[in-house]
Amino acid sequence: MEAIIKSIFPIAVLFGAATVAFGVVMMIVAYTVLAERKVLGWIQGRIGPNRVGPWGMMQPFADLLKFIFKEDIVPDKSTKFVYFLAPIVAVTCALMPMVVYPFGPAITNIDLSFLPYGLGDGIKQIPLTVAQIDVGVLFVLGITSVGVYGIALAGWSSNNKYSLMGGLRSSAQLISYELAMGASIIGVVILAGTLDLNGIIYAQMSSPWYSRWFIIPQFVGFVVFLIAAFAETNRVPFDLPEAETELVAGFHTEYSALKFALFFMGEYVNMFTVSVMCATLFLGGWYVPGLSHLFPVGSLLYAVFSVVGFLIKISAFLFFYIWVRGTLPRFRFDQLMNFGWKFLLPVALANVIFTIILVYFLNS
Amino acid sequence: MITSVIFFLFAGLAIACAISLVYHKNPLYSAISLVGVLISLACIYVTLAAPFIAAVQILIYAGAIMVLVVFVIMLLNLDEDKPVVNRLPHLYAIGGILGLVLLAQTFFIFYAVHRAPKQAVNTDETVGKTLSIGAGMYTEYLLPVEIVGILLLMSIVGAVILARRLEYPQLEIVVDNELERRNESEIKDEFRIRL
Amino acid sequence: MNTVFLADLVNPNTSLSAILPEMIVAIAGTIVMLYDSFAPKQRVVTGAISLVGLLISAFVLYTMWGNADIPANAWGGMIANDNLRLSFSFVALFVSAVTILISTVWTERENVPVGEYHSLLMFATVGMLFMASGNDMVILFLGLETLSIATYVMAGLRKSDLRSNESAMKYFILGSFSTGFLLYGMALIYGATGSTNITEIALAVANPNFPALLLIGAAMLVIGFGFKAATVPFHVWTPDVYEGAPTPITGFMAAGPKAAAFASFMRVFVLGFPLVAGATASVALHETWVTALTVMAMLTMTVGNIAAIVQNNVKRMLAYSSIAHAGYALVGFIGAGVAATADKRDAAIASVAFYMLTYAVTNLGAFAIVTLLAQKNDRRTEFEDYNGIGFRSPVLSFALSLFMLSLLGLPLTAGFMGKVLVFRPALEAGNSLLTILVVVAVVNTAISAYYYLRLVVVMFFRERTTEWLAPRISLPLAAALLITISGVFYFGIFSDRIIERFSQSPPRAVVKAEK
Amino acid sequence: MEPSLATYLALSGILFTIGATGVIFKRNALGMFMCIELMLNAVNLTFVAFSRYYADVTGQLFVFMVMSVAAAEAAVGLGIFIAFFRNRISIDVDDANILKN
Repeated sequence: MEAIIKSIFPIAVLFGAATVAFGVVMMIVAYTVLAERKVLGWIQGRIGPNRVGPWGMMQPFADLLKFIFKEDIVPDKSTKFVYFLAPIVAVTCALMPMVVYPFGPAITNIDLSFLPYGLGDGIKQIPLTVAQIDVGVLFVLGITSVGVYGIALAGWSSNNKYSLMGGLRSSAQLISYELAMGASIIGVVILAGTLDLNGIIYAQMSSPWYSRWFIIPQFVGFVVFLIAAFAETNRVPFDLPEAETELVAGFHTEYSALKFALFFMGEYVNMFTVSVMCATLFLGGWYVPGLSHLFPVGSLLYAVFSVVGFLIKISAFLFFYIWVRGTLPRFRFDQLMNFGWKFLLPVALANVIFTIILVYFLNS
Repeated sequence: MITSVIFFLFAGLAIACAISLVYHKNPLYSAISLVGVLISLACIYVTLAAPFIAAVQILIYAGAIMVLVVFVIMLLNLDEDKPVVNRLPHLYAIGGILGLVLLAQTFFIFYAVHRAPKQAVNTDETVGKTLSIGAGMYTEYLLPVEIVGILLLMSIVGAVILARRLEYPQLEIVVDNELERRNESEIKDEFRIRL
Repeated sequence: MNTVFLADLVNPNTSLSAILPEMIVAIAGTIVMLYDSFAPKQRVVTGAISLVGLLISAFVLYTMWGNADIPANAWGGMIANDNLRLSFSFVALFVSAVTILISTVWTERENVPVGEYHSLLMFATVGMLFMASGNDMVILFLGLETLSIATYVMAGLRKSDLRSNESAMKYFILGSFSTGFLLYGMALIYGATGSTNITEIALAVANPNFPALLLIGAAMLVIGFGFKAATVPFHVWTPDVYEGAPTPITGFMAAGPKAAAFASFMRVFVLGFPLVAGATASVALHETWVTALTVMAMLTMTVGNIAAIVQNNVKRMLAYSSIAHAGYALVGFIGAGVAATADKRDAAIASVAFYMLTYAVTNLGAFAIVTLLAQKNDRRTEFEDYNGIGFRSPVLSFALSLFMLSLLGLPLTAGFMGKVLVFRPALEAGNSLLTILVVVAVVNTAISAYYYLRLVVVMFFRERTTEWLAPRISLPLAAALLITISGVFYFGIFSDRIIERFSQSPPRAVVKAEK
Repeated sequence: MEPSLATYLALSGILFTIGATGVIFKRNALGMFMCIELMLNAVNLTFVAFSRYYADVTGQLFVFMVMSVAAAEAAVGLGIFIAFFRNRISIDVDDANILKN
């Protein structure tokens, strides 16, 4: 019995951590949707949803119920298997990066001796990350790039020319902007010397004051990343795959009910992911300057306030997304491609070269 | 224990996906199967303590190369393969023989390596981490990296030349030649749209 | 020690002088590409830049022959600097330069993207140079891929022509297929010996970790290199691809990539899998590969020659002839493998390089004329198109006859000396199997007389049925013809000068690669 | 049973076999291309397995080179397929029959 518990314990902890992370992310995402509708309402001089619950706070759950109970329509001539696969791929790929989000600093001054069978022995700290892996940045980039399949396959399998066009456009767009996005991150990686997301945060903490947050030495990289992030998440002004005026609703025209909800959810989780990345790479992640003077590093309160700081940074980005959606018009497709290849990518590459030169001179 | 579970799970998945890749006539299904193989292999690389290669496998193979393939399949809107008309039957024989030989060879390799005197498997955990790969790439493998640079530059040029549309006069000639050769007028409209 | 990234970075020996020829060609290719993007379709300028780049590179290569300053462990032992590298690099540069001259006709006649074509040709040359100079399997692989990918594109350059498309597609699929085998071979060799460096592999074959994997890996490598060098039974792609590709490119493919493939092939097998007396694994490996290649050489010659007889298309005939010539070159290769001393081995390697040079000069000359006669869209390449042109275009037909005679191996021509030199090391070995091989080769030469002379007969003794417009010989093509014709005689008569230089290795102190 | 070097090599060999056979059985050029990619992946697995066995990073660096080359090959290969398709509306290799076999 003891042996079994001992062998299962680490896996159980991992699952528990993943579940907690999932819950937190889902709640944030649900309220992002609500916030979007509210903020857009205010920008347009409306009130926004206000019927379900106080100030419309229960609206996300009402939406969810609606999605679940709606009729699920499957087009006759669709390629069934792929049609079902596409939303699953989209949402899985959106959720996967969650395991490497650096939610907060590790809690080190803990005592786990109360656990039975000596399960707490040898555990020195509780990291607030599900899995701390050596190649976190690459992992996130890789998984999000696999997410393209969800959209491309959805467009293809619907057997609808608007969906196909939407899928094609979206694949082209994602492939193009992934390059600029990757190139904009390289500057940060060079400064930090690691691909580990927590490592990047620690690198920012230990930097001299003028590069305490990498947004200062990497401002160009930050701007490029932000723009590319809009394109990667199919948000206005880069929401061509679902341009209503041209393509009905793009790749998910033929999707309804829960399958549509999965796409919808995937999109918002992706938004959350890029916000996390942005905050981690350029704004110091969970690192709040001066916090270590208030609480000892490694204590529970330090961790809690760090997490709060991190969430505030993420919320700022999420708000920025909504703000942009409310105010900017949409690009044309050729403008979008030209912008990505002829402006964004060269700028990102120039930034990489500039960073290399900077690092060389700073270290010699 | 966990390693072997992961390994055998994904090894099975990889083989199943590989067979499905060959079995399916629809190129898109083949592509999806190949993505399955690639992701399973990435997980297997993790069991081999090569996280960097695993991440790059997903990033380059699954995220770039296969997206390109899927993109082309969608762009050309390829249907299922037509039923076999003029396939040379001896190719099946060649394929079968080649498969058997390679399979025998696989067993032979397994046997040979299995029987070899056990050398302790090296468990240097730093090999395979980003740092060791980066250090290797900028010291030992500096020249190969440079050559890969030339190679990629050249392939961009090549791909652009090949995939660029034909200019108009040439295009007309191509269409006429093909129509004459095929002698099928009903495909004419389709042909012009596709071009 | 680099403190920035907390890693012990040992500075590699980045000896630029060791890869100067490659660098010059790569830079020339890049200049061509950049120039073309700002001033498109300047075929004279881009051609001239490419030629100048090749010439400078050849000059640098020439100075490297006697130069002992180049470190043996340059780039971590990845670059070799021996007679194999230098002589085959020379062949590669020669082939590219002549190809540029020949293709002027074609680029003028047709609407090809000429700047891109020249830069691709230059990058293909870089690939060939690395295939000759690489002393590590990764360099050989990358060189081969650089060459192959450039050649795939060049084969498909005439986009409006279905034959060109088809040729490119077949070449691409079969080429990548063979690359898969080649790579598997490399992986198994790496597994068996624990290294990808040829020098280290040569040290490790005496006592490999997994002897069985060494054998399988070598077999896979034979498949991979055999495809690229177009040896039977891995030759199936050759006729189709050669026929469909634009004619100057076909000439290039028959001469350049084949020579480069032989360079890598020999580097891995002759230098990487030597005979270490007394070591069981090494002896078994050596015996196996020598026997296998002997059989392959016999098959290659015979199949190539017999299939060439029944062809009615000149390009296809030359394709099969190139297969047969790969067989002859294999004889010298095997001779190098069984050579008793290092000097004899170097001489045998030099003879193969020389053979590739003579084949290149003859073959390129023949393709120059075929290009010229093919007219627009590469249409006229059948034997019938050559009927009775003999006395109407005497310069072209006499030159073509000369090249045919040289391919056949008539004394005084380059082809004769090439054959003599390449057969000699195999005869000297005193091995009965190799003697049989040489006999087969000689018989094959006799067979090949039929189809080479047939073209001559067709040109001079048949009546012309359709009207004949003698093509105009442009200046670059005249230069190419001059070079190839004089080359045929020069290599035929003064072969000892070339062979002496080719067998001369730059003095080297330590061979062991620094790891 | 812990997976050993031999197990990894066996998996790689099986994948290589499936890929190589697939190239011959497939009629569609894109399908053939995908089978070739499968072969390259099998080779990569061999390299990584040996790299682990020898604790030598060379194998993994080689894999990285193979991946880059595969990307370049994919770009050019798809360009060739598109060029062929524009002329034939098909990428069946059996339709590639202008050149006599």
